[in-house]
Amino acid sequence: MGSVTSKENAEQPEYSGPVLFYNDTVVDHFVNPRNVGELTESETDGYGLVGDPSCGDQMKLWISVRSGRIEKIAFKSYGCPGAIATSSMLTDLARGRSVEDAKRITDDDVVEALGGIPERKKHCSLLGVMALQAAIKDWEAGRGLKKESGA
Amino acid sequence: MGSVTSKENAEQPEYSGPVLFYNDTVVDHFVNPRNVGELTESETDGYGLVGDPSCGDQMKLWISVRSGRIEKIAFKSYGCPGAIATSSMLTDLARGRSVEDAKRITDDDVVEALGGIPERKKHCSLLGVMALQAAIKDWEAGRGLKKESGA
Amino acid sequence: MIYLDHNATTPMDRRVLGAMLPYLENEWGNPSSPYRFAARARLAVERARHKIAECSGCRPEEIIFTSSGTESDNLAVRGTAYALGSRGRHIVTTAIEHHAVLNTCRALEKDGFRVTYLPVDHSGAVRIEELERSLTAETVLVTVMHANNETGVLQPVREIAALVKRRGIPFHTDAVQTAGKMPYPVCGLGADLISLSGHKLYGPKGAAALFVRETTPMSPILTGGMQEKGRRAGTENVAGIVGLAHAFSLSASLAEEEYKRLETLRDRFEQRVLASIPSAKINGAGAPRIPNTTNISFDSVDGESIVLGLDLEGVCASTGSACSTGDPEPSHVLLAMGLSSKEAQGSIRISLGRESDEKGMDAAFEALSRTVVRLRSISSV
Amino acid sequence: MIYLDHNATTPMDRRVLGAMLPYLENEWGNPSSPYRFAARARLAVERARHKIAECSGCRPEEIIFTSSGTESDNLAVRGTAYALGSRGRHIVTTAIEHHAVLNTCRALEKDGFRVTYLPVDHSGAVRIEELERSLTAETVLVTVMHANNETGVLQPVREIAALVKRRGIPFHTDAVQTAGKMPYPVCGLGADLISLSGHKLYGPKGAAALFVRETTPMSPILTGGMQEKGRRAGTENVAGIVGLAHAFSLSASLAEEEYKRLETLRDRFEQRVLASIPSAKINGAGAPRIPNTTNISFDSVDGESIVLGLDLEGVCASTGSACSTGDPEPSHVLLAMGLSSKEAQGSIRISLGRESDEKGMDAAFEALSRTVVRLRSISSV
Ligand SMILES: Cc1ncc(COP(=O)(O)O)c(C=O)c1O
Ligand SMILES: Cc1ncc(COP(=O)(O)O)c(C=O)c1O
Repeated sequence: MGSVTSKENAEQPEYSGPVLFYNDTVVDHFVNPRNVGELTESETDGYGLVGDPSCGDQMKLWISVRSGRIEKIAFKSYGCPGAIATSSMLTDLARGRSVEDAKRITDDDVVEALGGIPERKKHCSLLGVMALQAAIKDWEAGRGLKKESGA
Repeated sequence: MGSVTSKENAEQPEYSGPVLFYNDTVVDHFVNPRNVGELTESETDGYGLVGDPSCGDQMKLWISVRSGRIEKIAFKSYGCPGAIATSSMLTDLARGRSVEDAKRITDDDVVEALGGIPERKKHCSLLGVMALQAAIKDWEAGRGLKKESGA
Repeated sequence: MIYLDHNATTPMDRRVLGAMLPYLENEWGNPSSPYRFAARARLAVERARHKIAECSGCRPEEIIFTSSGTESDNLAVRGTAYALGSRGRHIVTTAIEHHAVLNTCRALEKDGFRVTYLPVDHSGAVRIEELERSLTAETVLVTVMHANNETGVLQPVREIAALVKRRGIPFHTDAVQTAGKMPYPVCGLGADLISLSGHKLYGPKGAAALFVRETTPMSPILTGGMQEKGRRAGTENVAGIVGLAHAFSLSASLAEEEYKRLETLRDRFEQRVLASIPSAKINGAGAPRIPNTTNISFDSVDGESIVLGLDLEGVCASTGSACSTGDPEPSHVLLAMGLSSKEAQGSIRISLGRESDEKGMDAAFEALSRTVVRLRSISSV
Repeated sequence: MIYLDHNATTPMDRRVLGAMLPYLENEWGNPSSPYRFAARARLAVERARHKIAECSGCRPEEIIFTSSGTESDNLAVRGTAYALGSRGRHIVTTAIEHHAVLNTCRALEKDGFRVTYLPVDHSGAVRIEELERSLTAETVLVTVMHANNETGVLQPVREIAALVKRRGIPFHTDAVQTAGKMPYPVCGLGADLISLSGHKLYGPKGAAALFVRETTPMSPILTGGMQEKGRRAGTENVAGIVGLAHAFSLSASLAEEEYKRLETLRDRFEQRVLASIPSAKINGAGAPRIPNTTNISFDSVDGESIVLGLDLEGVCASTGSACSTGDPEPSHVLLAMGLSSKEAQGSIRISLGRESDEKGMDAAFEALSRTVVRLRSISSV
């Protein structure tokens, strides 16, 4: 079930070309995406919706913020394996972090955490980051703020 | 030492495409040309020289005529295997024939007698025929006639 | 492994490798060399040409060897366009051609040719009346594929050939997906130029052919030595050519039987999918299709994700044509059939072949079911 | 059989076939397909690219796989001409190029390009000053072969590269006869485009490569899928590519040793010929040559007849380039060197290779001697 790149590279380590295929980590996040699902209305402090199914991918992301920290995070994703795996990894990177920290997560961070992703799939990693930014903005712009101040 | 065409065709007789290579008969006439050499001045009743070395082939042909019949024939040839083999076969066809008969030998006769020759070599078969025609003309035009009448 | 991507490539038949080996091991002469050792290689090439002509229903002189279906398509389209460019500069093709034809037509547009890309109906077939209307006095080539590689939909090639013949316009058909699959010889279709490719019919990669009717004008696209009578220069891939011919004749001899067998397997598979996967839709089901191909759309899941899901369960399938995999664009074929971009993106192609059997198809169906259910559960749409 | 026509083609190294077999038997996936089985084929292609880049002294992205040396030459010449045609329409080449370059230039003349065919001196080499004088502001390509296939004469490619680089003109060299033969990596020569061919270096027919510097503009000549990053469409000949890379790296590792060994054998053969066959003349002896080639003229006998005579004694040699065998014209290379048509017609090429040894060369010499004597005895001139 391992991806081809890593398996083959292990057998014939002399090859050091560009990343051509999904590696084991990416495949793992595709098969077992972390934090997949939705938060309930009451749990949700910020919500982001990015992408467009007719353009190939879409992502919904929910965050629950406590004391400026992302306590819960959940996503649903429509798209290619790269989109699903980067979405999953993004949520893993963001969970438990302060909102300020989470804001600084870049697409490169996601790709690096996955151990690389094929060149032509790099744009997928933007989806998760954008969804998180949107959810944080949503939280900052009111809903979240209101709830936090009301708490 | 047999030619490829015939050997291969014997092995796999289903192939019936164009003649691609020299056949056994052609190769035999190339290796053991018949009537090669020159006639002496006194033997010679007709002489033909055709072709041009700078164009790729040349042939010299001598005939000795007795009672309107080609008694002796000899040739020398410069050129490709097709030129040598067709020259040789031409002399074989002409030897012993009446001059009138020999005049009617065509390049197709030569090719047929050889059992075929590659398409791109067909023009070679003209060389022998032309040399023979030239030698006959030479005989007719005087040298031969003179000698015959003087006999 | 359950391999269900035979439209991308096929395993090489062991007998084909057997036929090739002598030319990789001992008979390595250059077919153009002037000695008997090399003449054996020449004879092998000419025998292969004969064999292919026999299976295609044409004369050996009308077969040109190339290196791929793509090169055959390029030679057919560029070759006739260049040869006839002074007579007219209009080409008619369809919106659903393989990229080998489509991108070649686009390249010719830059050279000053006008190209009509005919639409197809919802079932994926071009309409003959529409084709007829598109023809002008300037038209120098009509190129319409025989069966589409993504949907398997057969185009009305016989009718087009008859129509175009009356007008004296050369007609090319890309038969890469039908050569060796149909129970009749491809040249019977009446086209003037026909492409086929070795690796699609259990032969080697790197060997392909183009049929060109003797009276059809065509300029070479590879110039150099006088190989292929000046129509395609370059030292011949002797072993590949021998393999191509052997593979083609084996395929042709099996075609009738395989046609029926695969149709049964494919139809049963489609019925199970339609019966148990909600909102699954067969693309091109409304038209005559080659029997080994099915193209299925699923709602709210991405085709590439389904393909990876299947791969992880040991099933090889694809999202469309292999050469555009990685292309983030949805299939031009499905879009031309009127699918939305999202529907097109949610499609996969399953293409059966000689090793396909009921057991494998059942396993593939189970894997597909599981994968679609799982992806739907995490989908945002 | 004593095979002495290695410039026409070479036997495939057994180790090369060994490297290819897995890709003919089990790893038959389409490198562009999106599952792990096919990814192994992709990886094999990319590893081959890496290996070739290493042996050539360039980066893997600069290697494009093609189907023959001829296709590499066509891609280099047509590709740059088309890409730069709007900047200028003048091409500089030589009168002694292989037909793959020569006939391609002639074809481009019909497309409105002006071509300068540089002469060569009596030794068969182009003069750098003459080349310099031929360059104009319109020149968009200079193409000069590395070693001539008929005489083995090396052209001043390094000097040309330096000269042309200063002017910013792309420079192509056809290294089909030197790749894997020279004791240095071909890219060190400084050319922007370099052709090489598998079957000339103990690899398979049907696989070849073109090096293209990343900054050199080039249009594809085969369009279709996105293989080779859009620079050469068509499903890859995976086994062929693997074989090409393996063959090239084996050749490169043997090159230094073979260079010396063949030079000794060749020189000794030439000395015997000159010493004992009256009026024999070595063509190109006045210039640096690759060590495996000798081209000899004999008076009053025809080259083709010598070649058949040799063949009948079990020796394979040729009259010139294999792809023009059957061409009744005398060699354009020898004519360009100033030989008369008759001298050119009386010439043969002997090209040595890995299996050549002293015993074989001695036997070949004896056969040659006998043949020439016999043909002279029946010659009319
Ligand atoms: C319909 C069609 N045409 C052309 C091609 C190209 O053939 P090849 O892969 O041999 O280049 C293919 C295969 O990809 C095809 O399916
Ligand atoms: C110098 C040169 N260039 C190009 C070619 C053509 O290569 P290929 O035979 O692979 O088409 C050859 C061989 O015939 C050659 O010797």
